[in-house]
Amino acid sequence: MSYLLWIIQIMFVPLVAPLGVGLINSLKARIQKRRGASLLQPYRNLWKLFYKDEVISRDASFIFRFAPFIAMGVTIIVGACLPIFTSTLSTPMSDLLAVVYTLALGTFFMALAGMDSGSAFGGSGSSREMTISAIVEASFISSILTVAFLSGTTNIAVMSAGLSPGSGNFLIPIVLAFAAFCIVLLAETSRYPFDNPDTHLELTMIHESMLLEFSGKRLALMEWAAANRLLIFSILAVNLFFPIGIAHDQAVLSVLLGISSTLLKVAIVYIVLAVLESTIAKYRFFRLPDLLLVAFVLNVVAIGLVL
Amino acid sequence: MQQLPELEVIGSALQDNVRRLFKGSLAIRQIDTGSDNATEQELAALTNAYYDIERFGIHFVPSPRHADMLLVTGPVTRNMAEALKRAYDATPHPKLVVAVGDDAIDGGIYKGSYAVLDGVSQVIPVDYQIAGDPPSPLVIMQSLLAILDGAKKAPKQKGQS
Amino acid sequence: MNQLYPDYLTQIANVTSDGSVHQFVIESAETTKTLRQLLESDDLTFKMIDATHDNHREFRLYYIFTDTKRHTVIVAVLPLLDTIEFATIANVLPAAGRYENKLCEMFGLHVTGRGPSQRMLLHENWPENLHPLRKDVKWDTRPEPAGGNYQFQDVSGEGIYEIPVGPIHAGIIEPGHFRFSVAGEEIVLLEPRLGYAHKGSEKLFEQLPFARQIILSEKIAGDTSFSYSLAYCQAVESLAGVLVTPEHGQARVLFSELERLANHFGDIGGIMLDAGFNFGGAGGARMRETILRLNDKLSGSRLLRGINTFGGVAIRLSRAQITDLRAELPLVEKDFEQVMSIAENTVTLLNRLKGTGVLTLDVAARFGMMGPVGRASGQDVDVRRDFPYAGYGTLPSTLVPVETSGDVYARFRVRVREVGVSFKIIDEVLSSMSSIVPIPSNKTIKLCRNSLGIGCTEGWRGEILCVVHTNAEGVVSRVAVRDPSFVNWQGVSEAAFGGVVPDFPLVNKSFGLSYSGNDT
Amino acid sequence: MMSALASPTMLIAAMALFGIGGVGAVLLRKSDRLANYWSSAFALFGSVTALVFAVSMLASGQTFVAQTTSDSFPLLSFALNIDRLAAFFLVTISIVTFFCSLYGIGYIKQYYGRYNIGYLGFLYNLFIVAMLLVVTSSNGIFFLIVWEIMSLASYFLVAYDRHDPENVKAGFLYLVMTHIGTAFILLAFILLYVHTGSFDFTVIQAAMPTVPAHIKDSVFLLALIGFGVKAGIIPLHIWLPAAHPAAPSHVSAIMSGVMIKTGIYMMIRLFLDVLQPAPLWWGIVVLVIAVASCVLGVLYALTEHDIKRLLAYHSIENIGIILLGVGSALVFSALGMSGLAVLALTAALFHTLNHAIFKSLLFLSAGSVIHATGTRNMEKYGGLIKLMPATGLFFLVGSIAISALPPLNGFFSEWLTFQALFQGIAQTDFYIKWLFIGVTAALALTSGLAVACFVKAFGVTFLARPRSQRAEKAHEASAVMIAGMAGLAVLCVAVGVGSSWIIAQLQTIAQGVLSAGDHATLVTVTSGHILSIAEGFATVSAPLLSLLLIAVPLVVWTITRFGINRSQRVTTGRTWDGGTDLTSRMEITSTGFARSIILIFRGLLKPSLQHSVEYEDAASRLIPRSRSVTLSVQDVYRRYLYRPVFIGFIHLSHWIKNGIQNGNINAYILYILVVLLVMLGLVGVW
Repeated sequence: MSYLLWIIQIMFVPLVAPLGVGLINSLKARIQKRRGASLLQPYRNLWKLFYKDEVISRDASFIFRFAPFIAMGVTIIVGACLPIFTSTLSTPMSDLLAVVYTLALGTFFMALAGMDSGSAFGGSGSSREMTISAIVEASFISSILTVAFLSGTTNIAVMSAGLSPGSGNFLIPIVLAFAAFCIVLLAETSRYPFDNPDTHLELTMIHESMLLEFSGKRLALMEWAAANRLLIFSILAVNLFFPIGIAHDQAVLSVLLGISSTLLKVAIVYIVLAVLESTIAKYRFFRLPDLLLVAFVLNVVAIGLVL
Repeated sequence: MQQLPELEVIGSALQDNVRRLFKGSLAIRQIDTGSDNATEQELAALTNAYYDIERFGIHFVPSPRHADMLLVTGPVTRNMAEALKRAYDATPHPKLVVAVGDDAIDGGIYKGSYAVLDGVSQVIPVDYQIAGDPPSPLVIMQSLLAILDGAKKAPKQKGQS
Repeated sequence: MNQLYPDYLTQIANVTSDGSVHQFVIESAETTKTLRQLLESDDLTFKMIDATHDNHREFRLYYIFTDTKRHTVIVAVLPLLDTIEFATIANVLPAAGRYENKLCEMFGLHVTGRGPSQRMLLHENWPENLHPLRKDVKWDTRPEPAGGNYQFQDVSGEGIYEIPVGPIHAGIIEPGHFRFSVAGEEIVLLEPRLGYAHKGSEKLFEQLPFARQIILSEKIAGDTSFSYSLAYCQAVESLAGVLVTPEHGQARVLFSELERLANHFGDIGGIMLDAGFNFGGAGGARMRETILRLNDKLSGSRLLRGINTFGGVAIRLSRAQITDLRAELPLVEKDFEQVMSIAENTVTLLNRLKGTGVLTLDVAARFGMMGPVGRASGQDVDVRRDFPYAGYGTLPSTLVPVETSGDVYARFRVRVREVGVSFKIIDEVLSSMSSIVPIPSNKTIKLCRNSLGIGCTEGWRGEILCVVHTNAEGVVSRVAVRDPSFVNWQGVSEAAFGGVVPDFPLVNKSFGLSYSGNDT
Repeated sequence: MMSALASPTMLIAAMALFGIGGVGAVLLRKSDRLANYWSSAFALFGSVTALVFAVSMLASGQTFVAQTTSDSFPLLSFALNIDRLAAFFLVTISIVTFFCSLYGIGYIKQYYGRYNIGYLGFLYNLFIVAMLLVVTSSNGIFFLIVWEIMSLASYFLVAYDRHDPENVKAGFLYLVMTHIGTAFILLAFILLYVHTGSFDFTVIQAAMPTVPAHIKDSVFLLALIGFGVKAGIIPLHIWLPAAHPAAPSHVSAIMSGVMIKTGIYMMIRLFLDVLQPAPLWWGIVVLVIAVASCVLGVLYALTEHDIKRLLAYHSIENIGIILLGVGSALVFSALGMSGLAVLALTAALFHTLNHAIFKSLLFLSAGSVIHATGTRNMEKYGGLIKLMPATGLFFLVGSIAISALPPLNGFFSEWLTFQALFQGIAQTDFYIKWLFIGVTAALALTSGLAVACFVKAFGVTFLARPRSQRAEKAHEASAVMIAGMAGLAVLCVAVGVGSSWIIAQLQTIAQGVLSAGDHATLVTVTSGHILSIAEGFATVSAPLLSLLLIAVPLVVWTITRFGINRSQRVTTGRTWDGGTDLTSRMEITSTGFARSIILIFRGLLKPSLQHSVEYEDAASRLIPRSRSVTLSVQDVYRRYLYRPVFIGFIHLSHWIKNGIQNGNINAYILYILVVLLVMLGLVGVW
């Protein structure tokens, strides 16, 4: 049983993530009164890319060549550390800081890969990505820290087990920290209002401009990793702050309930994202730090309230 | 939304072909090599709510690195020839090149002019053509369908023996 | 005889009049003085500088002005005898600089009195000493690629770097190159480089048979086919003395406004899309498509091609079609109002638009910016009102929307308000229109000899000029077209300066300029 | 065996080896090559000997005390006390000096014929000996003498490359600042002497209960300033970004890697050992300074495009992180939470070790780059990874380590520091809790910014295309230089993987310093090298993390390469450029990369942008002839702190005697001595 659970745990993020992207794109199309691509389109895109040749810039070094594997690998590692459907699968890898910094390692190499080909867009994309991720990191750590103090552990996989279900007193700090984490999610996954994942304007891109040079398998891995990242942050958002339905044992029924409740909750996050991205405009670049400051203040208040 | 019935028919046939040839995902990079902007407008219209080409598995991409198909419009001006060549080289195999519009096919009304090179095929190898000045979105979709119908197998990798 | 002419012409001898066009010849030495005199009159507006080359004789420069009060065109002709040099007037009239550069490049003339300029339309692959618009250069000449060098302005300073964009952009956009010099995200210099869409159309006009010239005119800027062919037809009509019936004038108004509607919808949607407001972007694209389909139903052409002919429109409009149109347009208008009421209440959108990419009135006036771009910076100009054509004689001045803030939002608002005006105009036209019978194509049209005709229309981007010259045989010897973008491009750098790079696409979209039209 | 290695003879042998190296270099100065090989070889031997000695000391758990007094100078005694803390610093110093000396063999060659190599060898060995003595001495006067030798030797090393007037200026600034520091330290020791009657640390410690609180507080502040100057805390840091870049790179590596840590050592020695018990506010002051140093340090690093200045500012940042541990330890011990104090000090010590390793690695690889390109200006680099792959790889390792990214050593010490702060939030009461919340946020911000800064530093230096002809002609470093860097890079990985074991050892040291027993153990290492804090509040396994981070990307690579579409072809081509030519001006610059962050923190950094345009025709201003833009960041310390003080001094000196400012270095030193004497007089009255 445990092996089976581990297999589900490890495969969940990479297998489900493209579906999530398909869901968001489909919903956005609906809001624009279009039918949009099928939910499975992201899988087709990836599969197609795996079967294409690659053209790599002659200016690029091994960093460019290896970054996709690191970016993808990092999301698989982190994906396996999450409280996806149960709080019983714990590894020492699930440490809050280990997760945050492992994800940062992926960003580090992705930003370097953006600069590596020497295209002006890649460079400015890296600069923007690092600007945002540099100032968002403090909020990322502290919003999860709120829950960590409540549950008495920084191991995110088992955090939910430490939260007593009926602890109404903690609702306010949790909601505040959740709000802060939502801003972190948007920033870290290059969504609105930080970045426009659909844009075809090379001058406004953040994440996409680092990918302009990639092709074939490496592009597939980079896009897959981005989808994984979105799912990772969504799972963190729903299962750390609202671990309703998550299994605390390894019984078949509770595991099934855990999986379905997570899917449902993540779907809600994606729906909200789709609506958000259809109804607001992207922010000006230099207004984004204000948003991150809001997240930071929310966190400080939340942690202060916990203790 | 008022839909054309024929669009659905063309669309689903197109989708089948995209599945057959491109694993269900056809990425198009449009390149304007000196067109008058009419064809661009019609190509851009493919993504609007009427045609919504995305639902058939076809999407436009920002970089030739990501593309399976180059849609080239315009008679290829002298000033754009080099850029077109580079875009072609930047596109990984397998790739299709389609010249869209009369001007792109052979220079159209501009044929012979000092400032153009008389069509895309003078600069890079062209696989297919879509006629019209400009071809309407529906014509473009019909032509794409005809093109993909004609393509028996996934496009071969040129230069590979 | 001088009483016939306004004050500013009384000093000038040899004025010949030809309908509403007054021509006179000026001396090379007197150029600056005479033009300065003309410019002192408030009634005159500078339009463009044009040139012709006669294989045997000389170059002639045409300084074209309009008198908005009297609805006349004033043309000062400067013959260049045994010389290719002429004095600049850009120091008096900055707007003239770009025309002078273009003429130097295309005719091989040499302008004195100011610094060198970079080539605009012919790139470094074209030999320095070959000038396509000279009569002795064949239209199909294709010289070996030359190895020239284009020097972008270099901003020195530690840490400044350049972002090159284009000519192949990431979106479905026309080809053009932008060279940004930036300090991080801040733009310290933007130098656009165009000419990628240069197809030699002006030379081609001299080559094509009469009937195909209209087709070519529709392809100067394909999104503005109708206004271009209208400008061209008007120029020819004035040369041939062809009159247009009021019904056909009305039909031309109808199609002009439909073209404006479609493109304004596209641009309004485009601005919202570039600000990342997807709902608005999709709405714009949808409404644009609706109009294009109406166009198709009315004329058989989505982009209104093949409609204009000399003397009117070449298509039939039945009563039923008109009734249908009157029923369908209000639905579009309602859709538009709904989209806009949501857009105008979306704070994040307004936040992006307001204060971004400001083009001051000072700069707009200096270069004579026109169309929605000019009007958003407080330039109160509109050919439909100032120099009426077709059936526009009755457009009241209140219907020309002018904003003063000069930012992206102002350019957005001007377009939104113009959409409203267009609906009004169309409604008015349709209410008095019963049916249209097409003008048969006239093969035997005769043009004045050694003359020039000017067509001027208000396209959706602004004023379109078409100048048609005839030779001694009464055959078209040169056609010059001037897209409003040719003028307005000068404003883009100004508006982008000091802004941040991610805002530039929005600024650029709000200008909504044509590459093909500029590069002609 | 172990006891033999741990015997004082080993230390004396190490000193002697350095001495032979130094003196021999002077004797061999006629031949550049011989002087270089001789001095470097003996520095290597000396480092190895010192390392073996210190490791054996740690392993055997011995303490070594030696004292000789002379009758003519009763206050001066040659007093050494090598406890675990001192031994730890000996280990740190000798590891760094070993690899730097190895690297130096190759690096020094560029000075052949230009400068006196014998002189360099002498100063270099003297510098190391002085550092070793600084961390082992236990007598105030003796300490000050070796401290001064260390400062002067490093001063001469900073000003060694004297053909560049910038270096001479930097040396002078360093000289002045370090002597201001020395003055404060001297004053602190004198104060202690007045109240305890001894300069000997053990005597002072024993007499501590009799020292009045305000004297202790004064000593704390004086020592904080005095040692803070050496450690480079903000705002006493101004010499550091000037002096470290000026020195030869292997010396920069030692200065940034270990010399500034002597300031940290003495703070730990005094605040957490000799002067204990300490009031709470000491810890708070240290924490505040630490926060300022780490946040501002990394922000200033972001503004730099001089690669060595950038690294120097990161030293300030990392000193801040180390002081976060020290400050937290002070706070915890004042609150009687000895377990937490041990945790915090362990974190500080671990980060000291790690910073010594990765910072010297970074300085050495920066040195190779400078050696290969002839400039410190990053805007002139680019694409170097293809021309000098080994150096590039080492700089990458250093960058990952200093950015605190797993699985390298920097991550684990920062992780441990975070744990100390988390426990500070969890276990203290209201006001202190808020302090720790703020400090945690500051550390998180710092580490985020550090990642951005090293993406910039590595990306601009090594990736894309060369931006200058010099960079195009760059060449790989010589074999010994590569060996020196490789050793440190391997250590970055090894210390990371073995962090749980090292942390366990360091915890023992920290317990020794704080005289806390085993019961105060918060860090436990369970089976499988899982590091666990506060009974499972946080757990991490370094070997597992390392294994996964290496294995999973490899598995992904294997599957994508061989599992799917094996016939895929990969070709190389031009970078997609939208159809234009890409020149070296179109790569993002160092300044450009960080500009957005600088603008976000404009309140602190005060950036400015100035346009200047020349027109072809001044009247019409139509066609510009040239444009330039100047970007800069204000130096707030010079402007608001040092300049007013300096101007005040000028006024004062004018007032005392016209012409006292004669620009002569000797005169300045004389002034400092005069000030010291005046202060001594004041102390006597006190």
